[in-house]
Amino acid sequence: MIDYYPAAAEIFLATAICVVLLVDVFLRDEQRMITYWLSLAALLGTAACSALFFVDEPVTTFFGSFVADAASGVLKLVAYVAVALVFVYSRDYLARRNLFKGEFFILGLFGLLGIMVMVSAHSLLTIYLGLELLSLSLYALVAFNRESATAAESAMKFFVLGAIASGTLLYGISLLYGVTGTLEIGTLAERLSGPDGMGIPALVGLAFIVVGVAFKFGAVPFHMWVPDVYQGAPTPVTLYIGSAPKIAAFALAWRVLVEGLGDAHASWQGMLIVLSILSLAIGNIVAIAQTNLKRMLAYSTISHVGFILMGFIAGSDDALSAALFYTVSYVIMAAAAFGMILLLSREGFEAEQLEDFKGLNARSPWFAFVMLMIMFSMAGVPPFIGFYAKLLVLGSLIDAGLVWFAVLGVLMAVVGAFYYLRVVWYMYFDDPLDEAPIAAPGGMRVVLSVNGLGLLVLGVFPGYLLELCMRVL
Amino acid sequence: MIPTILFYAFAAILLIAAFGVITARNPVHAALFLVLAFVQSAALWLLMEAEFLAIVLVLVYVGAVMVLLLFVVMMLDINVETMREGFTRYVWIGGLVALLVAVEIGHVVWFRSEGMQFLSTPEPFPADYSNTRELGSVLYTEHVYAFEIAAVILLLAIVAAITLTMRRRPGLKAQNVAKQVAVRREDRVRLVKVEPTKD
Amino acid sequence: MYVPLLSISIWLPIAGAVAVLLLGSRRAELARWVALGVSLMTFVVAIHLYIGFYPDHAGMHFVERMPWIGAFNSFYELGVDGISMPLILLTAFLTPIVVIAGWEVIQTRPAQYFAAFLLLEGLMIGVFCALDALLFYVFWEAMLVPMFIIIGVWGGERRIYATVKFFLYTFLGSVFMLVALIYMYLQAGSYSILAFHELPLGMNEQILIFLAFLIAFAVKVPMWPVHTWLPDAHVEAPTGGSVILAAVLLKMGGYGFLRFSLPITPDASQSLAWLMIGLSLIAIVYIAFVALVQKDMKKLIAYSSIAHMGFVTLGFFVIFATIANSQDEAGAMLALQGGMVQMISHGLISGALFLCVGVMYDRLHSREIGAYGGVANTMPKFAAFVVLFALANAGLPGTSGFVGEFFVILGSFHASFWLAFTAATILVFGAAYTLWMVKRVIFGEVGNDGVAALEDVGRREFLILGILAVSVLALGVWPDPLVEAMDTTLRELLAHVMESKL
Amino acid sequence: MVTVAHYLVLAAVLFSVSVAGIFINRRNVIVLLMCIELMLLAVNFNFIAFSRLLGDTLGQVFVFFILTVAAAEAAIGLAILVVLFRNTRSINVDEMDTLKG
Amino acid sequence: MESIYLGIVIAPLAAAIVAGLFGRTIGRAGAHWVTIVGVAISFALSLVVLKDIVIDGAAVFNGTVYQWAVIGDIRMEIGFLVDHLTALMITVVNFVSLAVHVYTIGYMRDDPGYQRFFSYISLFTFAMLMLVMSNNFLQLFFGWEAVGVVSYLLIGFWFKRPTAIFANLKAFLVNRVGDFGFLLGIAAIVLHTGSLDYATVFGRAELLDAESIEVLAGRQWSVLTVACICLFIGAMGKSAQVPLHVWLPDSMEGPTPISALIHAATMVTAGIFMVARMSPLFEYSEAALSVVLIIGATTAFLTGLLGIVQNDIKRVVAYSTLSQLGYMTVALGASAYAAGIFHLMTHAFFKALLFLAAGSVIIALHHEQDMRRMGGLRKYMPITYWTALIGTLALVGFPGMSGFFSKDALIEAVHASTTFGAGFAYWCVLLGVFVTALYSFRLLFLVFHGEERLDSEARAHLHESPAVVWAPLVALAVPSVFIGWFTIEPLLFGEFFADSMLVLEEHDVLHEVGEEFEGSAAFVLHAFTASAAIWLALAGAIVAWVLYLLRPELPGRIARRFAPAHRLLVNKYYFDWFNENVLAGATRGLGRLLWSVGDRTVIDGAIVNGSARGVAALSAIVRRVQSGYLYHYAFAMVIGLAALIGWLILRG
Repeated sequence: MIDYYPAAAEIFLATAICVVLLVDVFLRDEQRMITYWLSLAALLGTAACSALFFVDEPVTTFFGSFVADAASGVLKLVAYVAVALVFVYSRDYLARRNLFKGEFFILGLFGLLGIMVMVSAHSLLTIYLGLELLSLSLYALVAFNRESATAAESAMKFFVLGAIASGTLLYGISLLYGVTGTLEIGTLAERLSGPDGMGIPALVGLAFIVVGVAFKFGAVPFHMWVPDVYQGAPTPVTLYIGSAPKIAAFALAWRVLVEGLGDAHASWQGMLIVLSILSLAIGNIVAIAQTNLKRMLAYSTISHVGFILMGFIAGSDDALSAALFYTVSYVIMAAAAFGMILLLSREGFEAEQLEDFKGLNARSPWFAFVMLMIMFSMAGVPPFIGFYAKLLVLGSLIDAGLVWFAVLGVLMAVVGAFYYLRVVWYMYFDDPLDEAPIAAPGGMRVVLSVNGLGLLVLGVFPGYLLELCMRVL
Repeated sequence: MIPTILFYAFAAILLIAAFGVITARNPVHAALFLVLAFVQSAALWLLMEAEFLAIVLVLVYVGAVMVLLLFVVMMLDINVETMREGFTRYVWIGGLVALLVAVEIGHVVWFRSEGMQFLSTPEPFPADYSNTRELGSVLYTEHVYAFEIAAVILLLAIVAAITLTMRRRPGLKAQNVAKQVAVRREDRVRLVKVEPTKD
Repeated sequence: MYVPLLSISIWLPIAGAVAVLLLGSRRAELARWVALGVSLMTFVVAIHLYIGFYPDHAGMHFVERMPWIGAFNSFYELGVDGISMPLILLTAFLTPIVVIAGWEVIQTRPAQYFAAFLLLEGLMIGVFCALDALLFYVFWEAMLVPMFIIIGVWGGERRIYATVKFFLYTFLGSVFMLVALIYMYLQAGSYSILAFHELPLGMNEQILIFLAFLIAFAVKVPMWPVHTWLPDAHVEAPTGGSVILAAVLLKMGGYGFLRFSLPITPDASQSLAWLMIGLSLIAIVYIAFVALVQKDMKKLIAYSSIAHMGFVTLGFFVIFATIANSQDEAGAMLALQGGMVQMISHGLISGALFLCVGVMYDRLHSREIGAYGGVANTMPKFAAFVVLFALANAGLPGTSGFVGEFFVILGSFHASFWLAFTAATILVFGAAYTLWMVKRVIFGEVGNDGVAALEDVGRREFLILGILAVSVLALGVWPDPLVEAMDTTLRELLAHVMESKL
Repeated sequence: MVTVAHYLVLAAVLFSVSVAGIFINRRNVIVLLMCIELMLLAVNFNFIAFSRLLGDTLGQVFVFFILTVAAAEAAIGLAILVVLFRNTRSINVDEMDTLKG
Repeated sequence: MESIYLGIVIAPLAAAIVAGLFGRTIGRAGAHWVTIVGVAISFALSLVVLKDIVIDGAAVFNGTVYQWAVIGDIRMEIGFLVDHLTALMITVVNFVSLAVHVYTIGYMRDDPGYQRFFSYISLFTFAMLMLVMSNNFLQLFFGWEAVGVVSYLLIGFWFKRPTAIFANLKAFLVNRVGDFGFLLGIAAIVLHTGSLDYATVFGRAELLDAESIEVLAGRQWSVLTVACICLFIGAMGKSAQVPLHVWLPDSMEGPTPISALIHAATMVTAGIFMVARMSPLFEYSEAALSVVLIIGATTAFLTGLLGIVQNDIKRVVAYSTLSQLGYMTVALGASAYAAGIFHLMTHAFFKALLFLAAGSVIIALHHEQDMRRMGGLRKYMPITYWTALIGTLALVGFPGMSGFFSKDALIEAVHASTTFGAGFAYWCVLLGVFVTALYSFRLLFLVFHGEERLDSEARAHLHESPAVVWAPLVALAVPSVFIGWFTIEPLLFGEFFADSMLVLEEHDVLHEVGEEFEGSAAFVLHAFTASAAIWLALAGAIVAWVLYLLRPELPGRIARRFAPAHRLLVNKYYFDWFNENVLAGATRGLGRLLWSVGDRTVIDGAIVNGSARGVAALSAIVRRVQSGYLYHYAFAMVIGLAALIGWLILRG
């Protein structure tokens, strides 16, 4: 008999998506708020399911293709929060641009389901399917604004490159399958740890898989889609892509590389080091030349990925916790950063150029301060959460004896600090280019404020989140 | 002996078709090359006794997906004349990298697969073996979770495709069924008491 | 009754900053008074630190300890000793002065201005009393944020270049320290600074850790050749920013050497002392030459700061040679004390000098020496203050500026005659660049119509300059209370440093 | 004799051809979609060959799902293509360069 | 007694503070009253001390006022050492200071900075007293620098004059060069004896001599010698010895009262006092004594020559002061400390007198200082003339005047000295006598005798100065004439200084001179027979008479005849030229070089901004990789894939 309870959240969400879909079909345009609230309710329900059926010890079901454990519970909860933030921040923006359609939320929920599937996958097959579920919703979301040529262009690039990446991943999976005869992650790890489990074919499969993982993260040289998609997609979608899928990427790396291919750590460590260094360098250096904030944040993402990878490179349990902590804090920061762009946008005006933030302190001291916190947090300046994220991954690197790498990392962080500082200086030191008041609704302001303050509060009291990350992994 | 000849024949045609796909001047030709490649693949899969998948490939892929593809190609009405520009300039480097990848993988599976049975020929299945039954027996049990996800993916594909391509053209004349159904007598017919004219 | 004095002195100004921010610039007047009140209250608290301090007790005073980040075994641990207490006092003393100095001058977003300074004050005090390295680092870095804003928003023309340079320079410096701190955490299992002091480390480890610290602290001090951010930052910063920057921020570098470099890596400090001494001497001589030709008053004072801070580092690192040559701890103690006194004194004097430049800048909006001349004719009271502070800067006995230099020169004599000789050139050069500036700015015929129209210092300016003048003189005439407070701690430190960890 | 390795090499060659197709082709996005189909086909070859080698159905099940997903993918890819074409009246890869740098 | 000592220093300090901070409130009269009363109290108390110590033979006081700092086992304190030397010094200082205070009322009558001036000179008195009363090196240095600062402030008192503020900066910097050495000397002593206290240090002088220090590589020098020479460098700065003398003539830019007080009578003699005070150290170092002797002799002769060619009345007196300071230094070098101090005292009186007289002339002529526009003032300003004449006679060593005793005894002592360089010094001081007489009488003749070269307007207002001006002249004239008579015996050959100063047996030249001493009158008579000095002085006076009264056209002709020598003298041996163009110029040049090349080009330009620009340029290049073309993106991915696989295969 199959135990369905561990998968209650997924089942609930899948059902909820169908319900929302059905309800949405029968709604008139001016009733679209119902879809919005229903989607949030679906998220809440899913979260409740996850919380109710939270497990401390791993439980597998569906013939070993699904696993629920503490880490997956936490990752999913973060994903819910991220998606909820996306919905809340996006509503006003979409409504002002005639994009306020039920499909946005439905696709968003589909993507979330994909993330959940990946997080809880215990088989390479389910991982692949979850990945596709997520990717396909993202492709569609990027092209969601059908009037925008750049959106379509970026969607096309994203689609083609994503397809190549998943093809590569599949090729790797096929090789692993050929070597081990299994797709189930636990068994896979067992068979690979055998006497001659880790032959060259398996390693080549590993290389293919690393490419897939790197693509999902957006690590150099598999990062090319990131800037174009971040810039081209409608900002709510950028917000979506910039936040929740990072959890999926983490899950992918964790499930496949660590749980499945943990024994080959020495082999993929070298590859990840190269990817990480390249990501740090390219991300930080090219971000400096950007004038578009979304594009700048894309490169910033790439550099952050370099840091997240450090956790995997170091490889210990603590290091993985560090990577998890980094991922979670990055999701919170990214949500807030793109939220700020949405906040400042209004009809006919996308606040996505760096210059659009000029003089924000004169227009709204509070939100300038929120943005300041976000930027400094991303730069890794205490007492914001971004600092602890860096601290943890650097610590794990040093613990693993890779001090030189840690030094390289902090140097790159210094280079990166420049472009974050530039945002702050535009906001505080320059005069505003336009004086229009901020038009965002109150609810979004409150949520965004809480989001921003969270960076500070979690920075002053990082203990809880930290211990959570350490406990679940 | 015959399977060997068949393998090489099909494989040759498959590769030729694949080259055709990437080099064809006309996208319609490319699509047709792709159809050829799929058919050859189905044949090769039959050689490997994967009958169900071979059939599915022909039915679903060639029958549905490729038709969709061709349909779009036709619909978009592309200027074929300019399709080849810049091709030769980059072909050598593309070919080089592709060759590198192929050689790397080939090298690994052929020479570096110590302990693996890659260089063996599997025994043929007994005559009463049913590939379809085997698949059927696991698909809804062991792989029910994956199967459900696949279903969700298809649903997503439907929603996404509709979202992206369905347009309400303003000025298009269409029925509003809901309105038609919801119409009441009072909306359409007004009973007017007309005073009889008195001549 | 137990009162967490240190926590109060950290969080009171920070809470005050929040309050001032909430009041906003529309209620600027109230915001100013709140800022002043809070900073004065903090000063009162800091005075209690001095009163309750037992100079004979070697360990930490007013220790507070609470779990902070369990995962790191990191504690919210505070405490002061003879090294940090005077620095806290200095910080708390200067903040009200800075608040008063900005009273009328700051008209753009005054609430943010005062809030930034209060925030800075809390963070700086935090740096000085944190006993947990992680906590220390958090304060250390967080401090950059308000300073970045202060220079950038209320600064001069090239403020953006200056503030970004300031931020990146110091950020670059401190990240290396972070790596070193993490490394030691992994060795010691906790972030306790006192545990780091006892941590056994091999020579190579020590050298690397020392270099990491060196980069962080050298930038902050700043030492040649990583000093070039300072002139720019000073020139562009608003008066209050310059004051705090010179008076307190630079001291963090010196504090870091005493709290981290020397006790944690004594052997590396010893083997690299030649480097430190060399850089210090370069700072003293090279920078003196450079200061001499500056045309901008703030730049000149900034360069003078670098030279004076060279004495601090010289004093801290000459101890090894002094002990080695004389087996007598008096010389080393002189050098250490000299460095510390120099830090406090430089805080007062450079702060006062920057305030003086600020007074002139507020009137004529120029920092160029050439734009002035004969200021004494129209501003006699002000001129008296400038001359006093200039002389103090030149190390005149009877002012605080003399004490530290005197101790350090004395202390370095045992290390080498030529060392003391080179250090003592500051007597000539310091006087040359400072008094030459005074000559061109203060003395002479009225230089131009702008100078002719100058008004002498108002009551507010007189008050702050007067307070500083009194403290500069008091410290110069009777430094014993300060020296005594630091004595035991420094003696312990010296004993600790002289004990090899190998 | 035709061994499993023959199929694997065939798949590798097919994979390379499809990859080459993606970056040799500078004009037509539709051909890119076809190359992706080819790539998935190559993967399918691998799975089927291994499935045959190992004598279990897992590989074939995987292929089954890949086919499903590929169909969905093709649908969405074509939808994006249509959106792109409607916006720019072009599906030239060369002209998709407004986002760069 | 201790409260009296405190009172001596605090009275002028309090007066200075009151006059300085509340000058506007108490008014001009208030300012001069409060400061005069302050100094008067101090003077009265110092007389009490003098009587107490010298006449009553009270014990030497050596006590601490307060503890300044303790570091290690080095105690740094503020305290007083009151012995005979101190008692004499404070009396002289207070006396001259009081006279100058009174004189200032007249001299500065119309000056807007009246209160400030009184505050300064009172503060100076305080600083000078602290210096001489110190019982330790720290306080000595305090006073040392403090008098320097007040001197700085006073030279630049008329801060509108470019020359004045140039001169005060120069004075301070040159003094700082001396202080630089002084501080090193103190450092050497403190570090090697562990104490700042005179008594302790002196007690360990011999030990100090035994210790060695390596100043130049491979050369072991006695710490004592190094310390003494360093200390003497300080004295060279303060007492304006060659080559650090350049500031003193320029310091005449200050008001005349302070030229008298600071730059003649007190501050400049601090160096002399200091060396005398350190006699227990210097005595053990032959080398140091030689240095002192040679520097002093050079100063005495060379600077005296310069006085001949000066036309500014105050500058002539200033060069005279330089020369006389050289004399005192020579005495110190010859171990005749008492003679040095004796000359210091007499010089304080007559030189202050000369300055004040010059000042009297200057105010009478409305701040005209050029002697070429004076002449024949005798009949207009009789009191000034007579007092100036007394001063001049005392200066040139007219038998029986105070200067005669001190100078003659000094020359005798040098003659008797065997210290290396004594022969050279002897000839220098001897020839110096001639030079002294020449410039002194030149001044006298040019100003008070001969034809009147005044402009008519000045002559119209010409009259004798008011009583506040001439009274101090008279007050100073009295000791200038007589003090030598009474003091030479106890000071030089008696037990006046008791243990204040130490002279080793083999250096005790004064003892030798003293053996022939049979009372003041005999000393006067003896001078005519045994000493060449008095004839040389006479010759100088005659030459001056011939050149400046009899044949006034001669000097110009001589100058043309010996043009190179004249140019050398007019340009003051090119010291100023060297300092301003070579030293200061090179310093500024090096500063500009270091700044523009070192800081701005290399560190900031190449490294700091260079790396920033480098990153920006790299950024601009690397971003082109993101070409926007899908096939490039795909290509990058495939290359990455191929590289990863290749790496794995090659690795094994």
